[in-house]
Amino acid sequence: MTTTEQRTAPAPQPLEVRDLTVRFAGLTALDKVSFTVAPGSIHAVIGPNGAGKSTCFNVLSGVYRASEGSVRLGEQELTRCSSNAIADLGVARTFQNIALSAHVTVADTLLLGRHRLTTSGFVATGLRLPSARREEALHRDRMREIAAFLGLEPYLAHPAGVLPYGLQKLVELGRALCMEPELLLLDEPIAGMTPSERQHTAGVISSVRDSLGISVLLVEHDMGVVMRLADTVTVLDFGRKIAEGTPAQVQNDPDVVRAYLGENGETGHIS
Amino acid sequence: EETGKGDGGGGDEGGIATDIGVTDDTITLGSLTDMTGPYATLGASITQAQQLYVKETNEAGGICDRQLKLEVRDHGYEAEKAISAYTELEPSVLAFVQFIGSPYVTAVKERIDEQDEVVVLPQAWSASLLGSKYIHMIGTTYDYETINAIDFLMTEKGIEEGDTIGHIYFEGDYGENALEGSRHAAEEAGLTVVEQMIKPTDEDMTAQVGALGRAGASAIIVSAGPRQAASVAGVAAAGGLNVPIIGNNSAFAPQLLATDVGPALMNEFYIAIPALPIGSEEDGPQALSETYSAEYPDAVLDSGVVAGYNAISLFGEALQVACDNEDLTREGIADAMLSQESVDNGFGIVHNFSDPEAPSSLESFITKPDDSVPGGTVVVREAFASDMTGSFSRE
Amino acid sequence: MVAAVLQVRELRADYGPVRALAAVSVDVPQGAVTAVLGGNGAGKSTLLRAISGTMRFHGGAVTAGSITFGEQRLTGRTPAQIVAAGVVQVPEGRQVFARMTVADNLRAGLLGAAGGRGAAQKSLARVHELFPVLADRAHQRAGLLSGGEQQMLAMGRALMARPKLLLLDEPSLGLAPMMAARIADTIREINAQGTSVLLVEQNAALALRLASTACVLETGTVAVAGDAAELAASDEVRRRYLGVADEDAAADAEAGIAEEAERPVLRRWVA
Amino acid sequence: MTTFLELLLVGVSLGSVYALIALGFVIIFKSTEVVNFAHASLLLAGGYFAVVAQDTVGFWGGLLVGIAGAAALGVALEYLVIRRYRGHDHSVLAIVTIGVDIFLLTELARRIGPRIFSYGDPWGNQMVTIGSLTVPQTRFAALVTAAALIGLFLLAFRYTSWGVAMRAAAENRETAALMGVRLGVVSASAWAVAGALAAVAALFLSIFPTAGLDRDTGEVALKAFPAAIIGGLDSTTGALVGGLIVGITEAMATGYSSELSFMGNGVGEMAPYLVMILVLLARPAGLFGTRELSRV
Amino acid sequence: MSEPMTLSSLRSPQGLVAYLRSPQGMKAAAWLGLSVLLLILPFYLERFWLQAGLFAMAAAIGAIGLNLLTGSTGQLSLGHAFFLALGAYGYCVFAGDPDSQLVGWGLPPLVAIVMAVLLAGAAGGLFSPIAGRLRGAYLGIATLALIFIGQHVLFNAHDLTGGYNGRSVPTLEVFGLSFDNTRVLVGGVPFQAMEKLWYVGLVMLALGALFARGVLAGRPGRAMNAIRDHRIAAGVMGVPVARYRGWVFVLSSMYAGLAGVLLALVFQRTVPSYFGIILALEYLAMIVIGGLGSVGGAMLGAFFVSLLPQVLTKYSEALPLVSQPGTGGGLAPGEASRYLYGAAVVTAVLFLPGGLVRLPAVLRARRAARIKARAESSRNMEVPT
Ligand SMILES: Nc1ncnc2c1ncn2[C@@H]1O[C@H](COP(=O)(O)OP(=O)(O)OP(=O)(O)O)[C@@H](O)[C@H]1O
Ligand SMILES: Nc1ncnc2c1ncn2[C@@H]1O[C@H](COP(=O)(O)OP(=O)(O)OP(=O)(O)O)[C@@H](O)[C@H]1O
Ligand SMILES: [Mg+2]
Ligand SMILES: [Mg+2]
Repeated sequence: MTTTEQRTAPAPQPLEVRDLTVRFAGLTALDKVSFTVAPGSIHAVIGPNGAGKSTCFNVLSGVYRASEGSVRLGEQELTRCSSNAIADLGVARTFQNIALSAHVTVADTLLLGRHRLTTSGFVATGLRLPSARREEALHRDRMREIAAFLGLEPYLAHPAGVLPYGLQKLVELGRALCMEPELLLLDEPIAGMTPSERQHTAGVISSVRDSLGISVLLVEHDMGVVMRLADTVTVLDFGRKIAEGTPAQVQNDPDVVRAYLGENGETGHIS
Repeated sequence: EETGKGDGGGGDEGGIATDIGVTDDTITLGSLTDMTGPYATLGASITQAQQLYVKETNEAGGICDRQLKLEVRDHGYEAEKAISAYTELEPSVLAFVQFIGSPYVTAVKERIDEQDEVVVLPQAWSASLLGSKYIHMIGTTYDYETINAIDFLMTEKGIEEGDTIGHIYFEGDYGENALEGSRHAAEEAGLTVVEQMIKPTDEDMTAQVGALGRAGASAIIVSAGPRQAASVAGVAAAGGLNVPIIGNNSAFAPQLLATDVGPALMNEFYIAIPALPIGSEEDGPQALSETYSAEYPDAVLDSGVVAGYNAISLFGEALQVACDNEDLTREGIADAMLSQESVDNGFGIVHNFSDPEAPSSLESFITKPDDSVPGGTVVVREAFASDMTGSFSRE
Repeated sequence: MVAAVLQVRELRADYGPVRALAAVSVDVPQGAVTAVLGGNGAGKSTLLRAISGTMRFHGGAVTAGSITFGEQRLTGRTPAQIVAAGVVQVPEGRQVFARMTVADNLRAGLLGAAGGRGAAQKSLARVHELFPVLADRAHQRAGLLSGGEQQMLAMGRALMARPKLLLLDEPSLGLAPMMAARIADTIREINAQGTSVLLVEQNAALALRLASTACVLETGTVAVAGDAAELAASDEVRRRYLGVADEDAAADAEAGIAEEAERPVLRRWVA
Repeated sequence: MTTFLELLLVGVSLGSVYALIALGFVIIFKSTEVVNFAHASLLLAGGYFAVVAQDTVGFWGGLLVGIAGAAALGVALEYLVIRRYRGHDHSVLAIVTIGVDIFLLTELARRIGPRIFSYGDPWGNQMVTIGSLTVPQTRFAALVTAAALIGLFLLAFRYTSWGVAMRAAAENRETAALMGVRLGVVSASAWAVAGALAAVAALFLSIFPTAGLDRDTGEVALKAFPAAIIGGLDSTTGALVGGLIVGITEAMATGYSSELSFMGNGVGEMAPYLVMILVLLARPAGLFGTRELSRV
Repeated sequence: MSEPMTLSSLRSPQGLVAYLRSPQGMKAAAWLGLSVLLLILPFYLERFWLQAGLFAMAAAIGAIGLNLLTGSTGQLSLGHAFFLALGAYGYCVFAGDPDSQLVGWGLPPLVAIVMAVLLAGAAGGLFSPIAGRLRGAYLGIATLALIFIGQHVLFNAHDLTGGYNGRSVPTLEVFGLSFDNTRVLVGGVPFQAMEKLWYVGLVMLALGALFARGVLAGRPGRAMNAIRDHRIAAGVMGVPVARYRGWVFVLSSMYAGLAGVLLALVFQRTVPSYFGIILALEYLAMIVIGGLGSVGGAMLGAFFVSLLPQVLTKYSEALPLVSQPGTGGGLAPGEASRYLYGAAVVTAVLFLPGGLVRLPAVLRARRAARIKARAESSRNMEVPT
């Protein structure tokens, strides 16, 4: 059934990053970085701490402005868009440092993801117009589907903020999925999880890609998972791209080993 | 009345008609004061003086065989509380012998005229409150008072046609009403007025006095609070601007004489007031200051004491008249007030309440600070109404 | 075996109605590294909060049991007193002082420490040598550092105080493999210099390699405890926390597939 | 021209007092991120203690008593109220200080009653004449004091561990505690300092050219809000600059009120707030405040 | 979903009983009782209490608005009183008698109300660009500027506002029936302004509260909370942050405007000094005491803050050490009530984090905990420390 889904699915567009440069006072976080995320592929960005991975995500999602270079999703140039405009194009992301509210329930957190897909505004909701009620009901159902898919159903009524770290990561993923994204940006989605949780989450990510046929851009320090999930890997170091290729290729690339993996390869992660 | 709700009022036995706030043995009077807000000092003095009057009267057997009772509400000069307090007391009192805060009196003015028809004696001397047959101000209003003050400056302080005088005044109807007076007088006498509006929170008058000095003012009128007046006097003296300064009745407090600016105040500072000062030798003030000090040993003797006592005792006169007419209804009291065309209750002024459009008197005393007498002021010019008041009319 | 420098006995900790720890007993032998493993929500962070006396900041409290450090009883002490006693924690999720500069963050690390300027200088030099980036960024606002950089800062900040006992809550979280390895070396090194360490780590492989003793928390109780090597050997722990039940990636993938088979597949959203 | 200079001088002399009050706000905000609405009552309390004490111990003694008393009050306030708050929301604490302010002001007003106290201060009502310009000597004392204190705290915040502890505690109480910061001591000390500063401000507020200390003296504290904001809520330097700007604006608006009459009467009161808005439009965190930068 | 069940069950008496026993049944009953009570109050209460109640209702409307802004969207505002003033004076100007010496457009009162509310909203919209740039305390004190500028205008724009003594408020007239002081006998009780306005207040408050609840429970509410808790994330989730902040500012100002109109109608005269900083701070106190971010909280807080002083001044003579003003000795009632008010604010905030709305929940939790603790201490001997 996955396959049929894919056939009916409109082919998502490629994401093209060209000579992307970001400068902050006195330092260049990204330096002429270029790469392309093929439609429906899982593309990993790895690199040492401070290499510029999150900065790259922040540009893609409109949080930072690029100093130079261009980012196109299909025909659409993203570097000039505000972050909500980018979201409307179907770009969803999770955050490296969890960005959840302590007071808001998991259910409402997930529903926030539906914002771009819904329309009812102050007047409609305030007057409880039928249109608003219908919309709400419809999207709540979908939200539950996604929660069930991630195994978050039991927690829907809990405040997201006090859940254990690993679950919070899942909630973030769920919120991103609720945006029905075309491109999914995941910044260290499995950090702070136990191996079994890692496997579970990794499984979720690949299954999402398969069943929805969307593109995924993934930042992760767990090489095991990167190896297992990624079709292509781009390696950054000090804001420059130092390598690109299949997981196998980059894993044995001497530069990558020197800059990132380390000789004694004590990654300690699943592998 | 056919209502399930609370409502004062007694039968009419002994042939005396009564409605609200009067029973067979008590007459309840309302008093809306400020003891926690900006006018707390004034409010305290007025209220205490009126309580004193009530005590004296009741000891002397009351009025119309009835004991007086004062219902006091402190609204802290806050609109919501003031209006509520009025609404609370109105159904159960015969009249209001104190109502501080002219904005709030104005706020209920319509209700008073059209509906409640209750006599109110506001402790504010702004002309904006004139024009109601129920609202009576005791003594002259700020505009006339200011005209009198300027008259004094010209007759006794050598201010002449062509001179410039400064006028530092509070925003609000006190200051603005006084300003109308000074503008009129200036026009009459060919003076130029330099205006400086301030707020009650401004306490350092350096800038204002400086401005007046530069404008070449040869006298300063202060229609503000005691602190501002004191600062003006102090700065002027220290800055070598030796011009006469005269304030309205609210611009002085005896407590100031003890402060650093005391000397400056006793030098060239004058106050125009609508009744004899409490420190005067006359019987009225004399007696009052003695009984008051006896009743409230550690309270200050200021103009508020006279104002409060003056008001309630004048009301007492009206009450007596109403009693003689055997009509203690609100209507009866209102008529009794209006019927008083010349009453002198021993505070140096003859009041005429017959004209709702005019204050009960146009006269002012001019006084001068003097720390040797109780209340801290002595009369330097007896009660008078300037000729310029005659030509004065509000738009 | 050496006397335990930290003894946790029958510890119970609640967040209002939520019971996070029930009768937990853990020992940290003098000069040893003790690892605490456990899934999400097992109570690891709570254990560290209880030791550092910061439960109340989370609306929680230690409701029974005792914690003794050397001779002193820590239960009921203020966090400051506990730090003064030489027990310093690197909290979960970095918690750097975002608005203060990196340099001031490090100075903050000295606040609870004894010793004069000289000692401070030495600590600073050592931290800078461990994490050069902290020297380069001395005057950058800590909040602007990358996730990993912040993790390094948190670690360095704790080291400034030259603690007797170091509590680490997932120090390798979000660190690149090389940096994780460096943290591991650091832990070894300071441990060699006589600092005892209580290490909470999702990266169980790393943790067990470092630790001499270890225990596994499960929903607020100690499931297994003992010698690290033995635990590392036990199948239970290997499967649950090392994720190395099946060494070869193929089987791993199979496992993944297997999972996905029984996981509900997310259908495409058609509005 | 002399008019302008004179107004400038008057403004500076007013502003130096505002600066002192603003500094109190800044200290509290820097160390607890609380906007302290109770500053007015701290100020009045400090003045009251001083004037009451000075009959027996003289001016300087009285001033010391006032400073100590207000500091103690600040500590008590911190211990009895601020410390009891379990939540994290600073605006909520601000509300608490409103309640405290109402309570304290009522008590002080009741104690002071109708009285107007004067400090027997050594400056009296002398004026200082510079060329054609004269300003009260007291204001020079104020300016010097303000500058000195502000310099002092600037150094304290930057170079002492007390300063680091305060900033740490302000930003994240739990983590600060984990660093060994004694939260209670830190915030208590901040409130003590704020109280002491308020007492000093009270002195300059109620000596010549103002009439003296009475129940309303505290109200001026409001004018320190725009001052603190213009300078930047967490900047001691800002307090000085902001205070002076507010003072000068006010003096100018008053002095040139005839020229400004098209804006209506009493512009002096409002002008500082206009300036504040303009400043904030250009610099959302005030002139010297630290900008809030956040990343994800 | 329980509706049809209940409807059918209500036909049989025991079914009715069962329904009333059920939680939602009790709730419904409680609501019913409350509404009936509110509707009959004017027949029994003195004018003083009706007026106090109306002040409270107006406050509640304003507080709901402020809570949308500060509680739910995290934009601190000390300038709420300014927008109240706009509503109040706006109504006076729009409905005012054209041939009085003050400016008046003589519009029908209902239209005037709508326009006044819109006016306040528009002003909020104008200020929102400034608000958009500022955060936290800076925004708070920037809005404080609105108060002072507003006061300045109110005092000076004499033709519009009547200056210091304010201007009188045109009476509300809807479909021929006029809400002024002319007595109308309803069931033997004379209805005057307060009695009539009571129902106007109820309607306004009910509508305002329901609308706000809808907004908060729905899509805009979620977006607002997201902006409060994590601005950047909100943007990334597709929320147009700046626009939303602007709209919320407008909405909250419109609530303030409506509250202002109601206040004006109750006062029957608008005075500028009322719309000062004290009022602004009171509104902040309301939402904090009642509970940030919830409609119920705003209302509870408003009732608490605006009724407390009234009750205290009316009954404070009953308190120990309180004496009639001027009779010497003891506290003046006004003082007593201010002490209590200050203390109440502090204690309410300190000991009820989350506000009055959370009170029932807190109590329930306490009880549960106590029971749990007892159960345990009986099970294992060691007593919780
Ligand atoms: N807003 C900013 N201002 C200044 N410097 C910044 C800012 N954002 C990021 N940086 C710097 O840019 C560099 C790249 O940061 P980034 O967060 O992209 O690293 P990263 O690759 O995500 O590292 P990690 O794997 O640790 O998350 C870091 O050195 C960081 O300090
Ligand atoms: N502030 C809090 N309020 C209520 N419950 C909490 C709070 N913090 C933690 N908990 C609960 O206490 C239990 C233990 O949480 P804790 O954070 O200690 O787990 P953990 O082992 O650190 O998990 P992780 O590995 O994800 O960090 C969890 O069930 C969690 O939901
Ligand atoms: Mg990153
Ligand atoms: Mg944890």
